Order: sequence, then structure tokens, then C-alpha cells
Amino acid sequence: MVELYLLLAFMIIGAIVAIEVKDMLSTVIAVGAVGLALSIAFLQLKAPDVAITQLVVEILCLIILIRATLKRDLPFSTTGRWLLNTVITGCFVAVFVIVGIKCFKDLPEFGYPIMRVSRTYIEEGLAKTGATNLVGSVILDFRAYDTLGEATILFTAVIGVLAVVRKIGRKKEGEKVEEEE
Amino acid sequence: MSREHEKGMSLIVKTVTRLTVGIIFLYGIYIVSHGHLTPGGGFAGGVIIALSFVHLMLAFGREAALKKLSRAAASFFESTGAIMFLVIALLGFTGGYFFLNFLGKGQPFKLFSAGIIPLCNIAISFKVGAGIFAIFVALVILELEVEGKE
Amino acid sequence: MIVYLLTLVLFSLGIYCVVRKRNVIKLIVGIMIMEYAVNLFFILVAYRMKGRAPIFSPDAEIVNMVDPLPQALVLTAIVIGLATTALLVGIAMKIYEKYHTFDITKIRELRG
Amino acid sequence: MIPVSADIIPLFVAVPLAGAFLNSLIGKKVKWLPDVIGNLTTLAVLVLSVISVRLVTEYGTLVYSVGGWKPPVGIGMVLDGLTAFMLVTVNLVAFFVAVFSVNYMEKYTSKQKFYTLFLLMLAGMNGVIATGDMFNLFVFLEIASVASYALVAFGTEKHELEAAFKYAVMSTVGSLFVLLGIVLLYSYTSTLNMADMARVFAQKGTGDITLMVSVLFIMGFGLKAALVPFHAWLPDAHPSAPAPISAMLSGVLIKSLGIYVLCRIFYSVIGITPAVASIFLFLGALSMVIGVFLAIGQWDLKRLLAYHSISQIGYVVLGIGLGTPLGILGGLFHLFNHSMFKSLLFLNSGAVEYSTGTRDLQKMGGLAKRMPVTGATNFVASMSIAGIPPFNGFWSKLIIIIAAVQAGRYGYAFWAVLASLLTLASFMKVMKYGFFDRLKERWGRIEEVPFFMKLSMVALALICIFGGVLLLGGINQVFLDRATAVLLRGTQYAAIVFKGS
Repeated sequence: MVELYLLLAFMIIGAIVAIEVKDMLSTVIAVGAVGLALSIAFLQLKAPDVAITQLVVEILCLIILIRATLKRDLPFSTTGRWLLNTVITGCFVAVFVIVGIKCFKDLPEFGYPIMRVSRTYIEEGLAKTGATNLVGSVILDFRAYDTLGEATILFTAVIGVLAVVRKIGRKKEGEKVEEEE
Repeated sequence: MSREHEKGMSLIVKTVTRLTVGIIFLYGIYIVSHGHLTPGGGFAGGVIIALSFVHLMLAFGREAALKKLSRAAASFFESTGAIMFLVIALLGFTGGYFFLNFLGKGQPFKLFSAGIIPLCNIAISFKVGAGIFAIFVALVILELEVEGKE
Repeated sequence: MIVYLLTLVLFSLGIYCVVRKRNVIKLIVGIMIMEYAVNLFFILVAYRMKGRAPIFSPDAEIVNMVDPLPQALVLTAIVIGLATTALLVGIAMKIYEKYHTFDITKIRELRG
Repeated sequence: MIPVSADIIPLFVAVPLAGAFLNSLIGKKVKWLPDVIGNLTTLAVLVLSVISVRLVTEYGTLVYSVGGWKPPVGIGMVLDGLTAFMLVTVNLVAFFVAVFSVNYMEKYTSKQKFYTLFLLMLAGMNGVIATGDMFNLFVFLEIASVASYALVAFGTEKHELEAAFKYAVMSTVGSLFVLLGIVLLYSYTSTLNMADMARVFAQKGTGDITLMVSVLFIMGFGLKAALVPFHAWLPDAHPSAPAPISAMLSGVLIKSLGIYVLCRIFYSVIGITPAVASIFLFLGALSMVIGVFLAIGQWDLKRLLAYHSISQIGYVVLGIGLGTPLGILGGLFHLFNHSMFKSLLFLNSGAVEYSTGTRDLQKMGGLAKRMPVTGATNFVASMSIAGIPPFNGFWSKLIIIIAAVQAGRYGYAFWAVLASLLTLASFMKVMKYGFFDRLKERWGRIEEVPFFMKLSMVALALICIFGGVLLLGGINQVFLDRATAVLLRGTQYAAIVFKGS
């Protein structure tokens, strides 16, 4: 499990870089590095489906964000507050970790999940759905309704982006506006 | 910047793109069609298919990619994929339940198995591929407009 | 336990970024980091010591599979994250078109 | 034809989704098609939700297993009294808003995208209400939220984009808190079905982890419901949206995504503890008072209404937090009433903006003379929200105050009365400056709004006038009482759901 700790440490450092660096492009690249480390961590945790999806989504997000930030590098005023920022971050993290230490004792130990419901999927999934990829059988058969929701969210986002980037939102008084593509 | 984009990137990039874009596209189709057997599935495959078009657009410019898949076609495929998925879900009512896996399960480890799961994968891949391409085109066009104004 | 806590640290870094930073792109980045942390947490919860990926193989009997349910849910969560990010970037670029800046201290038409 | 089984439940999601997809596929072909699809779909869902009330009276709690998989394995959808109540509220408002949009959205471009997003938002809300599964709830919560971000930015003007971005960022953070809470719950209980979760909590007891989950949920859903410490996005986002969408957001979105889910999780799944109840009371009272104080100074009509939404949501949370039968009844009844009169008020503001092009109260004056229908309906809604006797708002506020006194919470009762008086003052201002003052020169030639807008405003005003009828014996028993009973039964929810399936 040493790899996992290394990956997590890498992700935390990457996140700090992404948050604190002033250059916009560097921010985006750093967050991309975090995402790719996450993808490797998924692979390490035996979740190949998730790893593939995370990888492709990460590439896509990176392309979109780079296109959005390219040539729009703006000066960015965080100087002079470095100490304050660090203190606030420290407090945040400390509160979360203390609460976490107190609460995570109730959770099952890492590496030993309860798997009450999931046992059904593992034992009967192949026989009942015929799909050898159990994750596939869960997302498209046992919990296909969630996937309908997921597809709908992406649909919503597409329509939303197309609606937001319209050239003209409101019609002016007495003006005839061509419905655009 | 905007004129450069109409033309695309350098010759090396274009040549490599010409070689790789077909492979990426086929890989996407493979991921979709084997979603119920191996890791992957409709969503990842759909994004890969969309990325192959995005790749084309980045290398050759907007026009080349839109010639292969126009915006109208993209939005048509997107809605069709969504409706296909919903229809598969509603067809389950023939067996009594919303989203019932009403087809035969077939032999495990075969390509044609697992009932509606491959069909759903295909529907999702249509939806996702076309949808992400549409988002990307919309953002690129917006960006070109912004740059044009400055 | 320690991996959970490290993930929580990542999550709180994301919150810090959203609360503290004053740039549109940084806000989006903060949200992305929070999403990563939550997704990672979900997969960590599903892991079994010396587990195998939940995919059957025609050749070998596979025992001790990791929990497939959270993996399916994380797939959904990743897509939701992508959709949100795409919409946020769309709005952000439109904001840039109107205001010519990503700095939200300068984007202040509204009070409150 | 009334389907006699639980088969009706998935239709609440499937019908609006089908409408949205069809709209996006063929809505561009004919100009009037988006209007027709949008209105027919909302009408169909409204009819279905009225049928669902009848089904609940007849058969009790109904459970639907999606895909034929029994709930803990598959996803269960639950239809009980509270669900039916919320479905009716949401779909009633949605239908009138869709009717209103036929004329109003002519001011904007791309009606097709508007109706598509509108139907998606409706599908998301119905999905949240009808589901019995934790993660599924999150998915539909996100559908409704993402659609609402896009709708707030629909005008694509400067301030609209800014408000939408602010709203999107804060709401997404809320969603991520919720998701983290769901992950912790999954790890602790190893199930996602709400009823199953309640059963595990009953066996295993609630440990420290529940505390953290509760805090995450209160923060997450509090952000969605705009309770006071988390309200900063609402006064920007709600006024910036087109008027029908403001009506939807203020009228039902913050309730179905915020209040309903809070009730469902804390009453039915985790089980309400005195600590959580007192947090509810405190947040409710805080929202009630701060919202109304912030509202008084506003001159922008829609902004004023948005602050009043915060205040009125406070009443609902206060009522529900009391935990007594009367308190819950009052809270839920006020939720229904607020949906009606706040939607109506936002539609009125939309009508004023449609005719005059302004939202500034100081620029208006005497509009009732030129726009009699808008003026009259606005009067009804203002009196309702201020709690003047014959109108519906009076009854629900009265019940909440009586319940607070009965429970011995005199302080909260006092704040509720005070907030009500301040609300009255604030709406006197609206009436005086907006509608009943001397008619200003420049508005001499404005016209009353078109037919469909008038129709939906009048219909909502009638509901406001006769809303008190819902408290009468027979109607109360099938509608409000059943919803109250669900919350009062608390964590017996699990047993009932498993019997139902």
C-alpha cells in the first residue's frame, strides 16, 4: 500500500501547487496532474473501469480548461496574504482531520468493507445479467435508473452550454431576432 | 490566433493525427462494444470517440472536424441516443418493470450477451460522444468570438 | 484510516480554494479537487485487502473481488463532475466575454 | 384509466424526460411545438400526481422496484403521503409556470432550449421526490441543479451570468458535501436504500459518524434550501432568472431539493434527535428574521421577493423542526402555500417587467389602473404572504405560531409574529409604490399582459384565496394529514416500505 500513500501525497502536493500558483496555465496543468494521479490510484485500488473513465474525462477537462485559459493570463492578487492564507488552510485541515479521527472509528477498517448488499451482485450478478464485467452489470442493469440520470445530466449540461453561449439572450423592444443555429 | 486555428497546427502534427485519429475512433468503438465484458463501457467509449473528433479539430482546425460531424448532426445524434436509452427503459414495461432487462442473457464471455446492457452502452455512447463534441464546438466558437472582438 | 484522513485533507484543500480564491478558474479548479477527493473516498471505501477487480475471467476462478457498487456510483459521479465543470467553464467564458476579466473582485454588478 | 399498481411512479420521471428529449429533437421544426410539448407534458404530470394522491389514499405506501430488482439490490421508488403532497405542489406550480411562459418567453430567444431545460429541471425534482434510494437522490438533485444553473443564466446578460456562476459554485459545493455524506453513510451501513439504511441504523445504533453526516447534510441541503448562513446566492440568482424560472426556483426548487430532502433524511432515515430539531428551529428562526430584515430595504421588486423567500422558508423549517403534529402540519401547509403565493408574486413581477420593462419599485406607480389583473392578483398574493385572514398564508402561519406556543417555545412564536408583521409592512410598500399610487405619466400607455399570462396568474390567485379549504376535514385527511403522518411515523418508514414492496 506504499504506492497509495505516495500517490495521495503527490495529489495533495499537486493540489497545493494548483491552488497557490499564480499562473493560470500552471494551475490547470497541476490539476491535470492530480487527476492523472487519481486515475493511477483507481487502478491501484482495482477499479479499472473508473480508471479509464477518469483518464478520458481528465483529458477532456484539461483540454477545455486550457482552451479557456489560453492567452488570458491575468495578474492575480494574492501577494501579501501568504501567511494568513496558510494559517486559514491549516485551521481548515486541522478541523477536518480532528473530526475525521473522531468519526472514522465508526467506519469499518480500511480494506475490510461490510459488503452486505454488494455480496448479492458478486454472487448472482453473472448468472442474473450475463455480463462478466460486474461494474457494467451494476450500472446498466441493477442500477440502470441511475445511469439514465447520469446520461440526462450530461444532456442537460450540453443544452445548458448551448443555451448560455447564445449570442443574443433577450430580444430588444420591437427588434426581430433570427433564431440561431 | 483565430486565423491560425482555421488552418490548424504544423505539418508534423497533422501527419501524426491522420495516422492516429482512426485508431482512436476504432478504440472507442471497441471500448463501447465490449463494455459488458471488459473495463470501459458506453461512457468511456463515447468520450474517446468524441476525443477523436476533438483531436481532429485541434490539429486541422474547426472546419475539418465539422465537415465530418456537423453541429446539427451532433445534436441529432445526442437526442437520438437519449431517446434510445429512454425507449429501452420504457420497453422494460413489456415485461412489467421500468428498465427490466427483457432480452435473453446469452452465453457469458460472448460479445452478444447480457441482454440490454450492450444496447444501452451503444445508446449512451451516441449521446455522450455527440454531446461532448457539441459542448466543445460551442466553447471553441465562443472563444473565437471573444478573440475576434479584442 | 490514514488514507481516509489524507483524502479528507485533499477535500478541505478544495474547500479552502473555493472559499478563499478570487479567480473564476481557481474556483472551478477547487471544485474539481473536491470532486477528486470524494470520488477517491468512495473507491477507498470499496477496497478489500488483496482484492481483485470485479470482472470475471473465463480462465480462472476469481475470489475476493472488491465491492463493485461504489465503482459504478463513482462512474456516475465522474460524469456528473464533468457535466458541472463543462457548464461552469461555459459560464466562465461567457463572463470573460462580457467583463474581460476572470477576477471576481472586479465582477461585481450585484450586491449581497 | 387509473393504473391500480405502483407502475405510475416511474412515469413522474419518464414523462418529463421524454418531453425534454422530444423537444430537443423535433422542437426546432415548428415554431409552436415547444410550447405544446412543454404544456402538455406538465399537464400530464400534474394529472398523474393528482392520481397519485388518490392511490395513496386507497393503497397506502407504494413501492416500485426499478428493473424488477427488489429494493436493497436495485433502486426502489417510494410513493407515500409526503411524496404525493410534494408531487402535487411541484407539478401544480410547474404547470402554471409553463402556461405563463408561453407568452412571457417571447421576450427571450430560443424557446426550445428553455422548455427543454425546464422539463429537465422538473424531471430532476420529481426524481428527487419519488426516489427511495440515497445515491439516486443525489443524481436527480444534480439534474435539477444543473438545469437551474443554465436557466438562471438564460438571459446571458452580465449580471445574469455573474449570478449564475455564484449560484453554480455554491450549489456544487453543497452537492459535494451531500455526496461525501452519502459515501460515509454507505461505508457505515453498506447499503444505499433509504429504508434499508433506516433499518441498519435501528440495529447498529447511531455513532459519531452520524454526527458528521448530519452536519454535512445540513450544510449541503441548507445551501440548496438557502437557510440563513448559506443564503448568499439566493438574492442574486432568483431575481436574475427569467420570471417563470424565478417562480419555479423560489416556489418549488429550494423546497424539493432542500426542505423535502432534509425532512426525509432526518425524520425517516437517521431519525430526528433533539439536537437536530433544535438546529432546525434555530436556523428556521434565523432565516425568518434575517430574511425579512434584509427584504425591507430593497427597491428591486424581484430582489425583495427573493429575500422574502428566505424568510418564508424559515417558517417552514421552524414548523417542521417543532416536531409536534401541529407544527409539522403547519410547516407542510406553509410549504404548499408559499409555493403558490411566491410563484404568483414572481409571475406578477414578470408581468410588470413584461409590460413596463422595469423592476424598480420607485419607477413604478399606479400600475393597477393599467394592469387590473396583475394588480388584483398581486394584492391577493401580498395579503397571503403577509398572513391576512381569509387567505391561505394566514392559516398556515397561525398553525405554526399556535404550535410553537403549545410546544412552549414562546420565543420562536414571538419571532414568527414579528417576522409576519415586518412582511406585512414590506408588502404594503410594494402595493403602495408599485400598484396603488398615482399613475405616472410614462406608464399611461402600457397594456395588460397577454391571455396565457393572465390565465395562470388568476388560477394561482384563486388557489391562494381558497387554500384554507385544504384544512377542512375530508380534504385534509387525504392530502395534508397523510404527509404529516409520514413525518410523524419517523423511522417506521423502513418497516412500511419493506411491507409495501
